[in-house]
Amino acid sequence: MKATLNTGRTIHQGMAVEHKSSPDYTAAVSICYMNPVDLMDLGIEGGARVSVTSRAGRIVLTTRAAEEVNQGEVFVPLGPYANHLISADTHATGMPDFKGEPVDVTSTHELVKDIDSVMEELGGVRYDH
Amino acid sequence: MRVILETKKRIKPFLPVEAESIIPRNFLKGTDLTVYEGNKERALSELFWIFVEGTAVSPDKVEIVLKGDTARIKRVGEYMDTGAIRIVGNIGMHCGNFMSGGLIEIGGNADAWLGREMLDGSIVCHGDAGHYCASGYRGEKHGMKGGRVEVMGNAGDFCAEYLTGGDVYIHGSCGDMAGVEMKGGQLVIGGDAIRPCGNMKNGTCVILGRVHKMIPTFEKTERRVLPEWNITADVFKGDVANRGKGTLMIKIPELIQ
Amino acid sequence: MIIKDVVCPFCGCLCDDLDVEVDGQKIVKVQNGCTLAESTFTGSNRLPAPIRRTASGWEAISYDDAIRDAVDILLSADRPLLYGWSSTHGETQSFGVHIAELIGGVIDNTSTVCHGPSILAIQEVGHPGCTLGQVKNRADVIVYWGCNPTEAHPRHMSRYTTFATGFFVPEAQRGRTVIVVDTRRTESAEIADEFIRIKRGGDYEVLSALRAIVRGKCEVLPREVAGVSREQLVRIAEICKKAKFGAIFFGLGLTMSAGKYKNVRNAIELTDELNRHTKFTISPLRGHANVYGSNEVFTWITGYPYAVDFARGIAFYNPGETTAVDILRRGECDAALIVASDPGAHFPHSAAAHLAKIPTILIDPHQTATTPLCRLQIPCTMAGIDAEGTAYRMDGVPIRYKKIIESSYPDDADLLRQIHDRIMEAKRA
Amino acid sequence: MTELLVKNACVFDPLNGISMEMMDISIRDGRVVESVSATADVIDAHGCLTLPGGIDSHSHVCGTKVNFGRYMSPEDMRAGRTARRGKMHITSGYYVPTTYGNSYRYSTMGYTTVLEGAMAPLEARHTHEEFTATPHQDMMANTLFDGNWAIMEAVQKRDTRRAAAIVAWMLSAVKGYSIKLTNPGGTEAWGWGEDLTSIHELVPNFNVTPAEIITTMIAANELLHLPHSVHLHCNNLGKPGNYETTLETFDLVPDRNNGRQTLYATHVQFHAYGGTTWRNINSKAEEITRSVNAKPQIVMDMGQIMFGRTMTMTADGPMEFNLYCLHHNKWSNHDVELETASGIIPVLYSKKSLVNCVMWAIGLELALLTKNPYQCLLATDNPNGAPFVKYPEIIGLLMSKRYRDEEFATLHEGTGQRTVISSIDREMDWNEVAIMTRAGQAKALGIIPQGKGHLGVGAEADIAIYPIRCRDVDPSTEYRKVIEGFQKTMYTIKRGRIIARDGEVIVEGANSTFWVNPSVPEEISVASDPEFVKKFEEYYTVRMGNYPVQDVYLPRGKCIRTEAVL
Repeated sequence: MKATLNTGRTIHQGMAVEHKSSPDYTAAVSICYMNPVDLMDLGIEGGARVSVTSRAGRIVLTTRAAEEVNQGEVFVPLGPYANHLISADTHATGMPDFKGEPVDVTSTHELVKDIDSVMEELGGVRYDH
Repeated sequence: MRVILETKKRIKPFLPVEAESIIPRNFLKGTDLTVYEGNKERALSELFWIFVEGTAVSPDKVEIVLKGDTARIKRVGEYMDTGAIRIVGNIGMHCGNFMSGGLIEIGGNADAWLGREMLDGSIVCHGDAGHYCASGYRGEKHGMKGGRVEVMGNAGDFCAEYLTGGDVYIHGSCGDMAGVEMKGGQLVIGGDAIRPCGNMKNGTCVILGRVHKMIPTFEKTERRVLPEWNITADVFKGDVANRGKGTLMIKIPELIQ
Repeated sequence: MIIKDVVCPFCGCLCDDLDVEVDGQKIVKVQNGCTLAESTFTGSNRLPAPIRRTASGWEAISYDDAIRDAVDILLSADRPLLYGWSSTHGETQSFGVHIAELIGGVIDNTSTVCHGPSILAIQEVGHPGCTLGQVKNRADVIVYWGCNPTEAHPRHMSRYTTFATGFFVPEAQRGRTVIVVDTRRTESAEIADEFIRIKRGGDYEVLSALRAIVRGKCEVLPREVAGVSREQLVRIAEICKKAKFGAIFFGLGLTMSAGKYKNVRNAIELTDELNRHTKFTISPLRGHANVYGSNEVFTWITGYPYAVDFARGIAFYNPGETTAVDILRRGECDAALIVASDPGAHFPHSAAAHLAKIPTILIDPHQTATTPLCRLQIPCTMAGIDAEGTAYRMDGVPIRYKKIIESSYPDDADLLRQIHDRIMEAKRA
Repeated sequence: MTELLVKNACVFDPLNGISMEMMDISIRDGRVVESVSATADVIDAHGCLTLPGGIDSHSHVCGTKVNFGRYMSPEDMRAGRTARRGKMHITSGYYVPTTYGNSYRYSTMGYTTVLEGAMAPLEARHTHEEFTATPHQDMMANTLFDGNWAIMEAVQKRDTRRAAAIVAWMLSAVKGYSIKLTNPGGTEAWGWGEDLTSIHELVPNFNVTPAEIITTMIAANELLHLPHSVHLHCNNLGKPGNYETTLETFDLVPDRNNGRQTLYATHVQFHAYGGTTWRNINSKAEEITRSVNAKPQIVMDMGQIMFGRTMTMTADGPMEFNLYCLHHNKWSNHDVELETASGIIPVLYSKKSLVNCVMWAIGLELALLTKNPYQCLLATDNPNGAPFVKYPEIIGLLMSKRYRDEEFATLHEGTGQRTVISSIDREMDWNEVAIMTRAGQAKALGIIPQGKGHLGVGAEADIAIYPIRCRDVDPSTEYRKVIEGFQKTMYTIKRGRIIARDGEVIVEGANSTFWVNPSVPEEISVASDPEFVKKFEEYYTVRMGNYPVQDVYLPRGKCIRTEAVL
């Protein structure tokens, strides 16, 4: 399904933002809020996983039904998962298109990666003490 | 006199180079010039093979040719007042800033801020131009004041922002908000445009292609034949959100709301 | 022991009325704060000691070694990037600027991916604003445009606007009309008297339309603008013109959508226009607690609020060219110093990935999404918890963070002072 | 112990009656002394003009409003950029320079003490952060009370003691120096987008008039024995016909202090307009100076404008909005809850504009028509009238009729009928210039006891040596030499330390901040007054406990204690 990606702050993301290695944070920022109708179109229910692809990258997220999200849009909280999909082009303004990135959403059985694995994809090395 | 500058291989090719010293006038006194690579000052000869053909008595007789990997070389032709610069390939940001005379010809693409705050002279870019082509500087009230910028390909967003005087001709399409804050001069777009001329105060913009997302605060005044472009165009005044007296002419019938 | 009037170091509201109960080095209870404040003060996963990346993984190292490494990395760089600065205090920020000045680096702060576009707009048309108390005491019309305070600034409405009682607005809610403008029906929209739902990317057009209406040019407009009916726009314009004191607050909905700073500029010019009819102000809802402080400090030292490039010795500024995301995307920088922020989590990954390719130093109290990307992390105190210092509220009011617990961590200002001084020595030699 | 001997100085020291005397100046540990030992460092002034360090009694250089002027002006930052050099940090900006830029330029011009013209108490911490970041000038802050709710309530109750107690608490809390009233009452009215047009008009909701605020604050100021007088930016700034308001205001002022004026009226040029519209605006400098010449209790500063681009910034919010409607340039506004307002707009003063030409003439007329130079000080309300780097040109204009005529000839032809400048022959001498830039400013600010503004034994060794041989230079014809001379000192000495030489700053700074702590009897102190505390907690958005500026913000603070007699 073609959709427009919107990102932003949420209370849960904010609460967990100082606890980045905690499962709460991963849970809070790896959600893909979608309009129930769109979920139906994909033949899945909230809680099922989707693979979201943009010109910048691809990531697996857990869906959650949200009436307030427009059909044809998906909302992903600010964080490393959303940013896997955001292009770094800033139109020479310094600010990337955090709102309005075109994406393709498909249902998947793949698991949601933990943050360290996501960062390792970028060439990082996980630190676990 | 012909000065050929061919880039040498660099250890850190990703570093931007600032080369405002590359203007015809400077080469009258020789090639003992410096440029900046990142935060280090380098002799021109550290970064370029330099070939000089013939001599010149006045700067207008100096032609500079740039070859090689020039895409990250910024500010070439800044404050240039006469003579010619020919770039074979792509050129970095701020090419021809504050230019007041002479000619810059770019064979490939130009990065952002091509001809920023230009005063006179002309720039021809055979490829595409980046964002803020022929624009102004942050916080400054006036953009390009004179001269001519011609781009054979497309231009990015905010093309001719704050255009105050002179001519900008984009043969291809423009990105978002071409001619935004325009206060004078003429902008011609051969292809399509998105949300052109927002907050326009004055000047003229002609669009020969289609307009996507027309800004709602333009007042349609008439439908006129423009022999100059042999098209019939809808003529708008605006931006009325801003006491604007600008003229926006869009070829019909392809106006798309 | 209960410490009164504690300043919360989470968001730009900088609430300074918290009561925090501490037991020695532990924070037991936080009162008056929102849920975000609570989790901030009880923040876990502090990095215990400096760590360095090796071929096989990570090793713990001494602060001395860490600082020596940092100095070596910064001194040998041709285009170092110094980024972050919003989650710490002013002293740290000014040491940061002086280091950048010394080594010919580029220094940028988190407004670059937050309200940087608002700054660009202000640089074009100025900023008719005020302190938050002016709104609390006077405003009878409140507009929230492209922001969701309920989730991002939870106490904004209760302290300063909708639910706050003020000198001239004794009956909070009944005394104020609230307008919410957004592309989706957020929680904030639920409490609005008027909700304007705009088609994504249509803010600029709607703002232009409102300006035209306020100028009496309604007839020019089409029946509908970006999904909003002309009737509703006229109604909104009337409410604003009839206000005794109107206040617009806007957020990332304007700065991050297509058009970026031009959206904000249009909102500011609408405010200018409204001031010809009544009193109106506009203010960005700044995200990080002290991001505005980083703008202030950068400005009085360099003249520019963010994105300052010292490569040529003098200060050069050009967002889009000297901004962190652009420099990383182009792979320009060959070293990075990240302080008090988490680009690993908040930058597009195609940009953040470059941090893993170059020697990146991270100075931050917590293990973050940037930790895996860096070569070296030096843990420090957290301003407002185990360190005191100056922070600037979203409206420019400077408030002093309190140190509410003792810790064994060094203040990030001290770490940067040491780095600064050793670079000075090296330069003299 | 550090000692310095300045030899062969041609000294003007008006406060000690010294005028063009060749002498040596002995300095020990930062102060002027009778003599120094043979081991003292020596510098030779070669008979050049030697003055006490310059003092600016009204300049906007630090704080929220100034920094916002920088913040919104990247185009100005492109001007006057310098790289890090020796002890000098980078600088940017011409009319709103960075903190270092301001300090270095003042230093190389021989200025060593500056009063920040306007500090909003709620944002005082910011001003002090920039004071501390200022290397070389001793700083002090005018503290804004023009729209202060508690003050207006006290005024309304005719309770001068209460007003004094509030001022005392505020000044000590925010480490301020003096009382500043900017468009008194008008800044509160601006909270509703309105302004006051007369000093007898009521402030909305507060039932007091500007006249009442001014007279009460003058009384309170003298009750508290503050070193400086009330510092007033009159109502109706920049409006044609406003000279009447200014004269009315001057008539309110009693003579209450033997040591200094009772009212400091700032940038009076902006308050001396005749006419009814911009079309028929004209100079009323004669009327204004007639009043001032008859009132020793009043001191003013010129508020001179000079042609070119600059930035206007003031707490006078409504005035800036009017200016915006006129110029359509970028406009910033910043109201401060319960206290004051502010606005910022860039302007271009042009010789093509008749209004601007009239303004230019008025400033000079004020200075030249004021008999006693102690009553009209040299200032541009930096950067409002012009950046302070223009002071040398203003000195040139004051000292040379020929220079004035040459400038006048280049102005809008209408200027003659609107002004009297071309008919004034007076040429200031070196001594008068020394008064208008040092002695008078020190006296007006009340900092002579701090050793400022003179070079007598015990004075702070703040000294400016200019490359001008005043014996051989005739200012009225060789004004170019005068201007160049005043632009760069040979030496600027601060507390006995050479901080600048030939236009280069050569040391890191160690300035001080002067602030006043007036003590009032416990029974009237507001700190513990339940009503004051209750209102504070209810209507401010910061807790009263977090409001006062902590001592850490004044690492080199100098507290002046005063005793209130109530």
